Amino acid sequence: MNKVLMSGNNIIGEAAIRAGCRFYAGYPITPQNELTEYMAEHMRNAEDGVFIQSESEIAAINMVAGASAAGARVMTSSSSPGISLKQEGISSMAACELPGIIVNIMRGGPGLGNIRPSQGDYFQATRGGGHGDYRTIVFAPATCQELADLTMDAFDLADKYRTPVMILADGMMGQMMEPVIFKKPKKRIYSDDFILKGAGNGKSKFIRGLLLDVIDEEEHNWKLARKYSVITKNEIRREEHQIEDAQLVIVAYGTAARIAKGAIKRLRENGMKVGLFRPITLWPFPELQLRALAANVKNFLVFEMSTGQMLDDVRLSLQGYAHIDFHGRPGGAVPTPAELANVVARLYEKVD
Amino acid sequence: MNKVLMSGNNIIGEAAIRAGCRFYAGYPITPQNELTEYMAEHMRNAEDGVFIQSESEIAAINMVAGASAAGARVMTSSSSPGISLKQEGISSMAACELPGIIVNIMRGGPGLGNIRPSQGDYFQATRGGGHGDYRTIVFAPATCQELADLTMDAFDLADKYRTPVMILADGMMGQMMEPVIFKKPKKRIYSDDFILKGAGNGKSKFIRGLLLDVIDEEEHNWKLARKYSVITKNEIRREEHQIEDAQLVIVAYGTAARIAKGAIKRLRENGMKVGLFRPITLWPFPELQLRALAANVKNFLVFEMSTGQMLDDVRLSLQGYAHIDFHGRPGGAVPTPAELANVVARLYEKVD
Amino acid sequence: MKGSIKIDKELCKECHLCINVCPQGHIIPTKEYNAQGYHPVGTNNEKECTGCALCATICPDIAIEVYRE
Amino acid sequence: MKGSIKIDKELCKECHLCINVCPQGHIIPTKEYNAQGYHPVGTNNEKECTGCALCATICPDIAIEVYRE
Amino acid sequence: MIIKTIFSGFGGQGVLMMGISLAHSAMNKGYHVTYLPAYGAEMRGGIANCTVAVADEEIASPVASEPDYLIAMNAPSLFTFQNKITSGGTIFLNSSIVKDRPNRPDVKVCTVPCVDIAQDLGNPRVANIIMMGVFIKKSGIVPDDIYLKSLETIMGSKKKGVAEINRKAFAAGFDYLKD
Amino acid sequence: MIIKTIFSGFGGQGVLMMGISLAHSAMNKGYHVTYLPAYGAEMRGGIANCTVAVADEEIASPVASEPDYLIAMNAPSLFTFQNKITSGGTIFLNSSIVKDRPNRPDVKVCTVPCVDIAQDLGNPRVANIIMMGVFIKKSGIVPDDIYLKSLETIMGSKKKGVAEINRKAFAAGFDYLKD
Amino acid sequence: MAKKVFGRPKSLKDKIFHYCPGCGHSIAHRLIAEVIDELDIRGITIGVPPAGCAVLAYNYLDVDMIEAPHGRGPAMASGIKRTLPDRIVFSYQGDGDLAAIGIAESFHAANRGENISVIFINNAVYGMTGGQMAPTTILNQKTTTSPAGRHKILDGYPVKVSEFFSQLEGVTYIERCMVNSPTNINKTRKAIKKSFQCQMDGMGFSLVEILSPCPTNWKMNPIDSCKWIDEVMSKTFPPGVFKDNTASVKKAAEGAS
Amino acid sequence: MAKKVFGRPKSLKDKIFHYCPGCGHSIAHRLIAEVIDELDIRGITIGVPPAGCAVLAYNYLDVDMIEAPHGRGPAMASGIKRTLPDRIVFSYQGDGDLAAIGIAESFHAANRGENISVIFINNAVYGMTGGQMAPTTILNQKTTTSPAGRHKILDGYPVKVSEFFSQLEGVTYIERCMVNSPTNINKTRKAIKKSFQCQMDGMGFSLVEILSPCPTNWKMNPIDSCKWIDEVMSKTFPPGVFKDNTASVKKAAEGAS
Ligand SMILES: Cc1ncc(C[n+]2csc(CCOP(=O)(O)OP(=O)(O)O)c2C)c(N)n1
Ligand SMILES: Cc1ncc(C[n+]2csc(CCOP(=O)(O)OP(=O)(O)O)c2C)c(N)n1
Ligand code: SF4
Ligand code: SF4
Ligand code: SF4
Ligand code: SF4
Ligand code: SF4
Ligand code: SF4
Ligand SMILES: [Mg+2]
Ligand SMILES: [Mg+2]
Repeated sequence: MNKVLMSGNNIIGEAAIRAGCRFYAGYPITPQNELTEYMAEHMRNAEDGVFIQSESEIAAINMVAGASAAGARVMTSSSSPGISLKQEGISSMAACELPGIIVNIMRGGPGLGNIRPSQGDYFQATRGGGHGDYRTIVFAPATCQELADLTMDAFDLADKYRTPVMILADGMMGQMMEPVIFKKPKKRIYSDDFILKGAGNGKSKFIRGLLLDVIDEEEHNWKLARKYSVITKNEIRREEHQIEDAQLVIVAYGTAARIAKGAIKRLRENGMKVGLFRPITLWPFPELQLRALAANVKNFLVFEMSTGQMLDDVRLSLQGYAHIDFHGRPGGAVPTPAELANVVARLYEKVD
Repeated sequence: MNKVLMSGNNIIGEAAIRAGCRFYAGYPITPQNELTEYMAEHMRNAEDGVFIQSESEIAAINMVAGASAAGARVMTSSSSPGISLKQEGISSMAACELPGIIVNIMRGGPGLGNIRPSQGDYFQATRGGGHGDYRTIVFAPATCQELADLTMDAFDLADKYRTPVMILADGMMGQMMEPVIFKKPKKRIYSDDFILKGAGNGKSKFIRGLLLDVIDEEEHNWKLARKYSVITKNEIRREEHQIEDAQLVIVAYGTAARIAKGAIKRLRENGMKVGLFRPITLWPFPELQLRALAANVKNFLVFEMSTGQMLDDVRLSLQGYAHIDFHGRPGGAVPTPAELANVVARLYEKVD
Repeated sequence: MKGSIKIDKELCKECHLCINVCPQGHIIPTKEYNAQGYHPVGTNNEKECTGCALCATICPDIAIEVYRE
Repeated sequence: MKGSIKIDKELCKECHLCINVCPQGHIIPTKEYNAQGYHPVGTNNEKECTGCALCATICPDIAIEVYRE
Repeated sequence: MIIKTIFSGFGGQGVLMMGISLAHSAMNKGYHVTYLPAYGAEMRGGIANCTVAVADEEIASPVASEPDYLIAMNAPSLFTFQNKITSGGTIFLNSSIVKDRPNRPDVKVCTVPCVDIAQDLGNPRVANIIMMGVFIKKSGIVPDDIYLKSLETIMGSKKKGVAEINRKAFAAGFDYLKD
Repeated sequence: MIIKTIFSGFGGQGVLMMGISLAHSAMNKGYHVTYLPAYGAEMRGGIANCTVAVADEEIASPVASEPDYLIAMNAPSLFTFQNKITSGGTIFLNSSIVKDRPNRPDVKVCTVPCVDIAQDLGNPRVANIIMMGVFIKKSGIVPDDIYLKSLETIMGSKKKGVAEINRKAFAAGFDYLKD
Repeated sequence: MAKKVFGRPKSLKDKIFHYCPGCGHSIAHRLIAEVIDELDIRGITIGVPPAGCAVLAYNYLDVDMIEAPHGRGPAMASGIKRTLPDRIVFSYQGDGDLAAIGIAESFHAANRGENISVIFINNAVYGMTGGQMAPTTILNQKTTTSPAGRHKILDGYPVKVSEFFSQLEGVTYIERCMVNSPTNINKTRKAIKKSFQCQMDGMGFSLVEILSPCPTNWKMNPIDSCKWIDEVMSKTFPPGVFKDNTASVKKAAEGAS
Repeated sequence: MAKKVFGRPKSLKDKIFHYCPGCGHSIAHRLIAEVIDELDIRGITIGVPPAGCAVLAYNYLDVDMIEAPHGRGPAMASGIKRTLPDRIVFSYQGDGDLAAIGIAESFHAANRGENISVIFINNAVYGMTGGQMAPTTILNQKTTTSPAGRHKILDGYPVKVSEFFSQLEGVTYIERCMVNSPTNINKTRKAIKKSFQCQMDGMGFSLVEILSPCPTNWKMNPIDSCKWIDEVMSKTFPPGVFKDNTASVKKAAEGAS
C-alpha cells in the first residue's frame, strides 16, 4: 500500500472508513474540524456510509449510540469542551455496553481555554468523566502512523469488549502531517446478539442502562468491573525507548512523548543515559510494566502538557519504589525538545 | 436555635437560603427532587430570591454561572447523569473563577442506572469530570447536621477562593431525616472586583475562560494550580474515629462512613480494634493525614459504595506504607453495618 | 346486541374509568383485594352488557376482554 | 454639501466596501501596505466628497471619519 | 440503647408518615434519631418502607442490620422483612389485610386489624394512626402525649378537624391492646 | 541528518502550502518527514506558520527547538522567529515586503523580492512558489524534479494551467540565485 | 359461540403495567401495540423509550427497544433509522423529555425531517420524578415546583409542541390527540397508525401528541383527570391535525432520487 | 470649521477588530456601541458574547461582559438579568451558537420571556471554526461539511429563527435585518435600539436577527458577499418585523404586579 502524507485528523477519518466505520456524527470544534470535514466528504461516498453534522456534541454521541445498537461501526469526535458534553452519553454507552469510538483532539483548558495542543483531559479520559463505575479504553497515539493503526484497532477492541474506546490526542497530532501507510483492516468480528435489527419472528430484545433493581445493578457493575479486569490483563500497550541502561526514565504519552524522544536524543549525545516509558493505552495503564522498571531505575520524570494528571498513575504504579519528578506545560504550551532536555539535564546531575 | 427534623435534601436548601443563597437553578432528577422543590417553594419567598426550573442541567449550570458573575450566591443541584451534563459548565466556572455550589446527590450508575444511593461519582467529582486542569472543592457530609454545616461553609469557601464547590452526597443522605440545628451563617466576605454590575462610570470588566494566547493560558493554569495548592494547605477536613489503638482502619466517606461506624461499634463490642478515617473533603484529599496514620496502623480497608475509586487516593496517600484491602458495593447496594462488620472481622483475623 | 366481558382481577387497578364509560352500568366496584392491593371491579349481572367495548377501550390496564355473541 | 473623510490606514482592511458605496468615487485603492499587511484605501481628490457618510456607515473597521463643513 | 424499626406497606398506606411521626416524637423526647425512607419515586407501584432508629447516643448507621420492630401493613412487607428482624423482636401485622403469619418462632407477633378498626371509626384512611397507637404503647419508645404532639406538628399545616380524628384513631389503637 | 525549516507569513500568503510541498517531496525522496502547522483557525488574522522536519531516520519531535531554515514572508515572521534559528542557519526573506533585516550576525540571509518577481510574471499569487524555487535550490534538500512532481500532486485536484504557471514560478525562483 | 372483540394486542408482552391507576401511558402503549399488530410490523420495528414514567416501556412492548438518556430519543432514533432505513423506528417521549431537556434533539430531528415517528405524551408534568412543572404545565397549574401555580413571567408559557413543530419544513405530519375517552382513544390510534404509515411510505418526520392523564401528580382521581383534559388542558392544547403533508411529500419523494 | 459627522462610538474600545475584511460582526459591534451611546446605558449594560467569531467581543465593546460556553448565552443572560433586573443584559450569538448547540437555551429563554435582548448574527456558516454548515446554511449552499451543497433530506432545512421564535408567547419583539448596505445598516441600528428599549421598558424578550456577510467562508469578496445577501440569502431569510407586541405588552405589564 502507498505511503501518503496526511494530517492526523484526516488519517483518523480515513482509517475509520477503511476499518468499516459507517456512521459518523459530530459537531465542529477546533482543532478537530478537519476530521468532521473529512467525514462529511468521504463518508457519504462510502457504501451505506452515514454522515450527520449533529446539532450538538450531545446529539452526536446519542446518534452514535443508536447507530451502534443498530449494528454499525460508529465514531464521533470532538475536542475538550465538546467531550465534556458527551460524558453522560459515554457513561450511558458504557452502561449499555455499546461499542463506539470517541476521538478527543485535546486543546487548552479548562473552559473555552484555547485551541493549542494540550493534555489536560487525561483524568477525564482515564477515570470516566461521566458518572458511575465505568472505564473506556484510551489510546494515546504519538505518531501519525500510530494514529492510523490505533484507530483501526480501536474499532476491533470496541467490538471485542462491547465498550466505547477513546482516542486521545491533541491539536498537534490532529494538525500534523506525516507519511502514513494504512494497514489492511481486520475482518469485523463481533457477536451480534445484542444488536437491534427488529425482532423478526423471534424474541424481541432491549438494550438499557436502567436497572432499578439494586441486585441487578450491582451485578451489572461487577460484570463491567470483570470486563475491565480482562481488558487490563489483555490490552495494555506501551513503548519502552532506550531504557536498557537508563539512569532516568521520562514517562510521557502522545505529543509529550515525541518531544521527550527529541530531548533524549540530545541528552544521549551529551552522555546522559535517559530513556522513555510511553503508555500507549492510558487506560488500562501499564502499571506493572512501569513498576518493573523501578527494579533498575530509581529516577523518573513525568512530563505532561498539563499541571500533572498522569502523574497520579505513575505514582500509583511506582508505589514509592522510585523517585518521581514532574515537568508540566499546561494551557497549550508545547515545549521544544531542547527545553525539556535542559530540565532533564538538571535532574540528571542530581541523579549521579 | 431549634432542632428540627428534616430530610437531607431540604436541609441543603434551607442551609443555602440561610447562608444567603439567592439564586438557584435546577432540573428535576431523583433522588434530589426535594431540594429543587424546596427551593421552588422557599426561594421565591426569600427577599430577592430567584428560583428557575431550568430546561436542563446544562442551562442550570450556566444560569448559575451568570448569576454568580452578577454577584449572587448561587447553587444548582442534580444527581449523577445530570452532573455529567454539567461538566462543561463546571469546567468553565472553574476557568472563569466563578464561585458557586453544585450539589450531587449520587445514584447508581453508569448510564441511567437506578435511583439508589451510590458513590460511583467520586472520580468525576475529585478529578474534574470536565476538561482541563481544574479542581473543585468537594465536601462529603455524613450526617444531616454536617450537611447543614458544610452547605454553609461551602458558600464561604466558594467566595474565598472564587471556585465552584461540590457537595457530594448520595440518595440516602438526601432522603434521610435527622434532627438538625442550623448554625448562624457567617457574614459574606468576598472581593467583588470581578463581579459584573455594569461599568458605571468606571472601566468595563470582562470575565472569560478563553485565553487564546498560550502564555496567558499557561499562566492562568499555573495560577489555578497555585490556588489549588493553597486550598490543599488550608482546607483539608477529615474525621478520625477510634483510631488511637486501632489495628485496622476503615477509610470511608459519606454514607459508607456511617455504615462503617455502625460496623466498628459491633466489632469493638467483640474486642476488635478497628477505627475509621473519614475524609470530609474528598478534594483536597487528606493525604498527609492518612499517611501519618500508617506510622502505627498497617492495615487499611477502603469501603466504598462503588467498585473502587477513592481507593486510588488511599493508595496514593499510603504509598505502599501499609496494606490496603477493598470492599465495594456498587450500583445502589447499601450494606448493613453487620455485613461490613463481617467483612472486616475476616480481615482482622488475618491482621492479628 | 348481547355481549359479555371478562375482567382479569389481577390486572385491574381500581381506576373506575370503565365504570364511568359503561353505558349499561354493567361494571361495579368490589371490596376484594388483588395481589397488587387494589379492589378490582366486578360485573353487575342485573345490568346487561351489549359488548360495545367502551370499557375495554378505555381500560388502561387491559384488564377487560369483550365478547359478542 | 461639501464634506471630507479621514481614513485611518492602520485600521483599513482593504475590503473595498466603501469604494463600492461611495456615490462620488472619492475613495480608491492604494498600493501601500499597513502593519496588518493590507493595502489601505485612499482618497481621490479629483472626485469631491459630499460628506454623505455612506462609506463610514458600511466600513466594518470604522476606518473612516466623516466631516462636513 | 438503640432501637430500630421498619415500617412497610403499599404506597398509599401512609407508612412513611408513620416513621416520621415516630422519629419526630423521639427527637422531642430528647433522643438521637434517624429516619431513612426506601425510595422509589422514579418507580410507580411497589412497596414503600422506612427505617427509624432511636437511641440515647449518636447513631452510627441509619441502616438497620437487624431491626427490633417491623410494622407490616401488607403481605409483601411481611415476606420482605420478616427474616431481618432481630431474634426476640416484634412484628406488628395489619391483620385486616395480611392473612399470612411470620414463619419465625423467635419473634413476637402483634396482629392489629387496623383497617377494620378504622372502618369502624368511619375513616379507613387512619388505619396507620391506629397501628401507631398500638406500636407506641407496646414499644414504649415515647410517651403517648409526646407522640400526639408530634403528630399534630407534622399534620399541622393540614386542615383542622384532622387532629381530632387522628387523636381518636390513636386512642383506639392505644387502647386496643389491653394487656 | 535532520533538517528543520519554518515557513511563516500572513494568512493569505500560502505558507502552509510551502511547507506541505517540501514535506511531500522529501517523503517522495525517501526521507522521514513531519509537517506541523501552527494553528489559528479559531482566531482571525495573525500570522500563519509551519515547521517541516526532514531526516534520514525516525523523527523524534516535529517541534523545532532550533530550526535550520526560516522562510519569512512578512516582517512579523522575521521578528518572531529570527532568534530561534540555529547558529549558521539561513533566513530566506521576502524582501518585496520586509524591509527589516535580521539582527543576528551568525545566520545567513537570503533576500528574495519574490512578490516583485511574481508581479513580473504577471501573477502576484505565486510569490510563495518563487520563494520555494530559491529555497529548494539553496537548501538542496530535494532535487527540483522531485519537488515539481510533488507540487503537481498537491495542486492536482485544482485546474489545469496552474501547473504550468507554478512550474514557471518555480523556475524563476530556482534561477534567481545564480551562485 | 361468543367471539372475542377486544383483547390484549399481540405486540404487548404479558406483563402488568407499573403505571398508576388511570395513567394514559398504559393506553398509549396499548395503542402502539395495536397499530404494530394492524400494520404487521412487529418484526421490523425498533422503539426508543425515554427517561420518564415510560422508561420501562421495553417491559411491555414486544419489539426491539433501546433506552435513551433523558431527552435524547430523537437523536438515538436518527442514528438507528439512518443505519437501518427499512426498519420502523419510533421515539416515545414525555413532555419533559421532549420539550425541556430534549428540545434541541427533537427540534433538529424534526428539522432534518428524519423518517421516524415520535409519540409524545403530554401530561403537563414530570410524572416520573414526582410531579414537577413541565414545559407543558398550563398557566396557574400547581405542581411541586410551581406551588403557587405556573407564573407566566417567572416560569414562562406552556410550550405548544404541535403548533410549534408544524412550522418546521422537515415535518410531514403532526396531530394532537387525547386518551381520555373511548372516542378520543380511537382517534389517537388512527393518528399513531398514520404516523407509522407515513414512515413506512418514506415520507419523513411525524409526531403524535397525546394529552394523557397523570392522576397521581394531578392529585385527581382518574375520572376527574379525564374530565380535566376535556375542560381545562385541551383549552391550552386544542386537539387537531396541525400539519399533514403526506400527500404532497409522497409526490416529491417519488420525484427525488 | 468641519464638523465630525461620523466617528468611532464611545462605547467601543480603541482596538483593531480581529475580524476578516468585510465581516458583518464588525458592523454589528459598532451598531451596538452606537445604540448604547444613544441610550446612554454603557454603565448599566452587561453583555454575553458567544463562542464564535465574536468570542472576543469583550475586546471591543466597552461594557461589562462575560463569555458563555458555546450556545449557553441566553441561560447565562437569564441568570444575570434575574439577579440584576435593572441592568440591560444582552446575549450576542451566531447561528451555530443560537440555533444548533444552543437552541434549547434560546428557545426556553424566549419562552420564559426573559427580559433580555438577543443579537443574532446569521452568516449561514460556522465562521469561527472554518466554514462548516450551520443550521441557517441555505439549501444547496456549499460549506466544508456540505461539500456537495446542503441536502434537504440528509441535512435538513435552513432554520428560520425569527419566524420560529415569533410563535413563542414569551417573545415581545423580533426583527430580521441585514448589514449589507448603508440603508440596511441604519435599519439594523434602529432594530437594535428598539430591542434595548423594549428591555428598558421591562417588556420582555426580544431578538434581532442580522444577516451578516462572512466573506472568508463564503469564499467571496466583501462586495459580492453583500450582493449575495440581497440576491440569495434574503430569499430564504426575508427581512422584516416578525413580531412586535411592545405596545400590548407594555399595557399588560402596567397591569401586573
Ligand atoms: C439527565 C437527566 N436528567 C434528569 C433525569 C430525571 N428525569 C427522569 S424522567 C424526567 C422527566 C419526566 O417527565 P416527562 O418527560 O414529562 O415524562 P413523564 O414521566 O411525565 O411521562 C426527569 C426529569 C434523568 N433521568 N436524566
Ligand atoms: C462545546 C463547544 N462545541 C464546539 C465549539 C467550537 N465552536 C466554537 S464557535 C462555533 C460555531 C461558530 O459558528 P456561529 O455560532 O455561527 O458563529 P460565527 O463564528 O459564524 O459568528 C463552534 C462550533 C466550542 N467552542 N464549544
Ligand atoms: S378500567 Fe380497567 S383497571 Fe380501571 S377499574 Fe376498570 S377494569 Fe380496572
Ligand atoms: S362492553 Fe360496553 S356494555 Fe359491556 S361492560 Fe363494557 S362498556 Fe359496558
Ligand atoms: S462621505 Fe459619501 S461622498 Fe464622501 S467618501 Fe464617503 S461615501 Fe463618498
Ligand atoms: S470599508 Fe473600511 S476597511 Fe473597507 S476598504 Fe474601506 S476603509 Fe478600508
Ligand atoms: S406518575 Fe403520572 S404519568 Fe407516571 S405512571 Fe403515574 S399517572 Fe402515569
Ligand atoms: S470567518 Fe466570517 S464571520 Fe468570522 S471573522 Fe471572518 S468573515 Fe467574519
Ligand atoms: Mg410528562
Ligand atoms: Mg455563523
